Amino acid sequence: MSEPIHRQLGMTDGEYDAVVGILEREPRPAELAMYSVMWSEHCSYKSSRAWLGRFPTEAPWVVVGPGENAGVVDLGDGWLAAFRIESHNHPSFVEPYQGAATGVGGILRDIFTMGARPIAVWDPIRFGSLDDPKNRYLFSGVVSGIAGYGNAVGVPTLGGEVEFDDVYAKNPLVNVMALGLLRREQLVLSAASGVGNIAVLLGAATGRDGIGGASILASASFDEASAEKRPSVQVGDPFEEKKLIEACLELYDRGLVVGIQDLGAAGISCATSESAANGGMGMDVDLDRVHVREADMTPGEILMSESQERMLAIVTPEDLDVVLALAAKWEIDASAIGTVTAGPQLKVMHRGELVAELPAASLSDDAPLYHRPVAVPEYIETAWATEVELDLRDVPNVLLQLLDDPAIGDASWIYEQYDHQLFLNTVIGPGHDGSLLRIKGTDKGLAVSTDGNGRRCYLEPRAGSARLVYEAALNVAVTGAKPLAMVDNLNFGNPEKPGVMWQFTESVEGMSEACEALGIPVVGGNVSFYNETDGVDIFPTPVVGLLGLADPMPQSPPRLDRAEDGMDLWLVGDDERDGDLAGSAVARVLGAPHVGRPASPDPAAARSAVETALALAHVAPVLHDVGRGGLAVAVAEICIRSGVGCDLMEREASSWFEESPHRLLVATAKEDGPPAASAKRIGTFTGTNIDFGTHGSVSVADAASTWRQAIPRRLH
Amino acid sequence: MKIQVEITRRPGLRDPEGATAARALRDLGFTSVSDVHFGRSIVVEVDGDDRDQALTDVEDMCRKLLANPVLEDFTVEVLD
Amino acid sequence: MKIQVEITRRPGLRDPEGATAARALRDLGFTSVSDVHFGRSIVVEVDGDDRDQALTDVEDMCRKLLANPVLEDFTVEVLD
Amino acid sequence: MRTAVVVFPGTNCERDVVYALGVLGARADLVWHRETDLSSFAGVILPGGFAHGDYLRTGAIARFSPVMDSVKAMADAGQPVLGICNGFQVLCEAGLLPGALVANRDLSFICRPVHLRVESTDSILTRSATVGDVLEIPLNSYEGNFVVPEADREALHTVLRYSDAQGGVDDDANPNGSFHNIAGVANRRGNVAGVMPHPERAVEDLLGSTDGRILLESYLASLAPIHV
Ligand SMILES: Nc1ncnc2c1ncn2[C@@H]1O[C@H](COP(=O)(O)OP(=O)(O)O)[C@@H](O)[C@H]1O
Ligand SMILES: [Mg+2]
Repeated sequence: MSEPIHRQLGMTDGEYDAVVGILEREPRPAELAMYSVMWSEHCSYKSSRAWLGRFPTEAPWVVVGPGENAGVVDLGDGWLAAFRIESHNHPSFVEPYQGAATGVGGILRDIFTMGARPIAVWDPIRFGSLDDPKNRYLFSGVVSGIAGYGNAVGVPTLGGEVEFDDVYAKNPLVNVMALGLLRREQLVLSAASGVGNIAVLLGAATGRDGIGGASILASASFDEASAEKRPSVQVGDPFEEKKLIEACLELYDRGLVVGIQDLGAAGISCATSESAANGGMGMDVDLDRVHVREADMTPGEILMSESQERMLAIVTPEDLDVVLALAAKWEIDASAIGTVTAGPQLKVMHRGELVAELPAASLSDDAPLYHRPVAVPEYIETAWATEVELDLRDVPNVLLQLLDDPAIGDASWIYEQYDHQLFLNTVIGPGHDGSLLRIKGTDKGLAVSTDGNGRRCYLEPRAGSARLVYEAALNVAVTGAKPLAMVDNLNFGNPEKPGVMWQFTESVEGMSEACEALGIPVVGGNVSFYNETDGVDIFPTPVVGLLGLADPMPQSPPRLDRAEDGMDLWLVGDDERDGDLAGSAVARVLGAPHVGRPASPDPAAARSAVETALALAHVAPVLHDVGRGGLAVAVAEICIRSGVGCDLMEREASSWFEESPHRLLVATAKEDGPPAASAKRIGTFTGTNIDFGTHGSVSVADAASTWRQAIPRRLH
Repeated sequence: MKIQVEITRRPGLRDPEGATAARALRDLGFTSVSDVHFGRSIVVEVDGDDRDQALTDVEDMCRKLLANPVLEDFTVEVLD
Repeated sequence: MKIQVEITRRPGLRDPEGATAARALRDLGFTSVSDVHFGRSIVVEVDGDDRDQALTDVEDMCRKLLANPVLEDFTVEVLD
Repeated sequence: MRTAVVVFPGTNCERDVVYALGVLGARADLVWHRETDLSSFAGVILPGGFAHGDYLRTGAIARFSPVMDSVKAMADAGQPVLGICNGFQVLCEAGLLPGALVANRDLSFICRPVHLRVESTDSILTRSATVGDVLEIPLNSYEGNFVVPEADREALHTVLRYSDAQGGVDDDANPNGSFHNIAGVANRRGNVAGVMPHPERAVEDLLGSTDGRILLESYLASLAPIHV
């Protein structure tokens, strides 16, 4: 009764027939394994590829767009930045520490593969409610995994995001973004070229780690049976990665590599076929040369192993000895495992036997492409027809409930576990809007913000996704950085469901429109489908990672802790909108039904908010975008961080919590007057209370202790 | 009563710490070292004198907290 | 040959892992737990079959590298 | 008068130390751990990071690196030897400083600024400071919890302790459980010192604090032969 092997490997009958068509024969076992993983959703993007072309990807400053290991943009004066975002959702559910740790390791390899030194990481993460011990275990495990790997490998983690919602309980989202810096002449690409050049495998020994992991973990839905897949957990070794980073950077410095590729999903089979195909070449690979951890591995296991911390460098035969000596100096293993051929075949030998011979390019270029059916899901009609009803009259009390929310409360329990200062670049670290790094030896600064909001995107994927781009843009703009380029991580449910595909296509459309409105190219991304458990899909959760350039960087960039007694508080941006409670934090925290239709953002207002922020970042002591929890939370964040109260002007209770987009809070000295023509004064910093006039008041001390305890009190 | 718990990494999983220690030992001149495996050993002191109960309890502690079932195997025994 | 090394923290020196585990176990309902001590157990594989030589070597490895004399005590034994 | 900044595999703060010394106008060179000759250097710094992955025990493998014989020779000759964070751990493992550093009391990594009170100025780390000075310096470690056996306690030369902003030293001001709130120690002679927080992370206003300068300046001032 056993299923045919291709189906056990997650391949459809049609995909199998396509393989037979390419090879003009039945595939050998190792070949079938290679196609099954390379044609998995995770590696081939077969359900999403048709839509990703919608993203705007061009701008004069884009050096490398989507398709390579990381996007690369020009910062001027010979400096380039490489960045990328990845998900490690399913592995983190199976083993939170190692899942998150290997996620960090993987994204860093994408960066130094490009020739860049990785200089920072961000970690947007999502879990089920902290009321459940299992979720607490996953959350603290993921945070220690990111800390354990990131700190030891020596790359600081400068920020991220965290959300809690039971839709993520059995399917946490662990996304990691990394940024690297390089000089223009250091840029390297993956393409193998030059017949006779040698493929050198660098780094950790190949073991039986995560074999088939990519296809099994990333492409199949989770159910109780997933427990059986546990032995395929991969263990990360940050020490090996640190040595690998230094060795590779020295190889580039000395001009010793022709091309280089990291080993990720599908290990050696993916790295060899991709580098050969990208160079329009072929490759002969000898598996007996691979340094392995266990003696009796089968050729399929060696080819498919996902052991971490490995790279495949293409070098000339003349340089081979120097390359091996350099690897020895850094105390990493290296073996010459292949030779570049004119192609187009990838030929793999093991103990004198041919175990695979296939057109290198067919693994990627001939991968299936699906135009999956798209349909508006049923929940949308009811959700859109229903208004959000909330009693928000007790403003101080509602504010305290928001500050006690672990997604809004102080995140320092997370980020104090991360080294966020290494390299001495961190001008604004975690705990503010965007992070800001200086580039030493220049006047420039780089800013990054990561943003996601699954609840809003569920109710309105197009508007919700567009808003992420606008929010991220404002978060970097308040540091003085102009939005430059974006990466995205599209975390969605099962694409075989038309409703999920609708969420997906709407989301891509929304992000694309917003990127066009702000002139932001998308230079890379990642799609994670099949985030469902027992048939229930997660919220559509796109996460954007935006890079901005401050040139020059403000001398003294705005911070949340610089408000002082006597300063005025101003609001910039449209304050009279409706429909901004749908999908809001206050609706979630007060337990309202998850309904309503979030209003669409306004591209013109978004542009003007970004421009205002950019100008004010050079003069205002405090500049803060209004995000989760609306105005009340944004004001409280300033008061808590600055240790000063605020006398606020009268306004309608609900308007303290609505999450209308494109708004900024600015603090200025009294004598400075309005910071912008459209600014409206809404209060004055003074005393020890956040005073909402007739709505009541709350002391800064109470607000602060509630906010500080939001995460810790749930863990201990 | 003292119960000794021995926790070892599941076979086949990578042990970077062991590999690093093996390399260091060979560098120090212990060239006969072929491999090193790292484990943890934990002594749990419990009140009471029902040995079987204590063993069952400690096994339960291992499953719930002390060992990571995804990565590790464990054994327990009563120390005299 | 496999040699088992057991490394324990010297009495009187703080053991934060053990203290935290004891607290966590009691929180989990294992109220009979009075104390927990964390140690390390290391298996060293060495070539050759002179047991005495192997034991002497591994003791030497412990003194030099595997254990910290300021903090730790160790025992070694040959595994079958 | 150059400083050697030792790089073990896994060290990661080496460039930061060189940069910070540069901000103070001093020159430092990176030295790979397999070097054996430090005779051209007036002092040596073992920077922070994760030498050998911190596997086995933090600092344990690093102390056998070829460079360590020269480090010991410099220590014996009275030249300044400074260990920061992981470097402090290595000096303890090497027996150049007493005690050891174990996991933080709460078993989590701590990255945040802490206050330190200067306890003694008889060291290369504190000679330019004044007893009672309170400095704000970033801490960044998992194994920063200083322990010392009974027998070594009497002879301990404490130079810095964790305190509150006013210089009060108590349990609340102890971030990691260190014995006696100890954040930095020196040998008797004062020429070998170890400090857990990172002075090199506090030399520029742009990054939040310049309180680390006085510690690095003390080190630099010690580069001339010291007289005890
Ligand atoms: N998982 C995390 N890792 C590191 N820092 C985090 C994490 N979650 C939140 N933070 C930090 O806490 C601060 C507040 O986060 P958030 O409320 O998401 O900011 P915003 O609403 O401005 O986007 C940010 O500076 C962020 O970097
Ligand atoms: Mg913000």
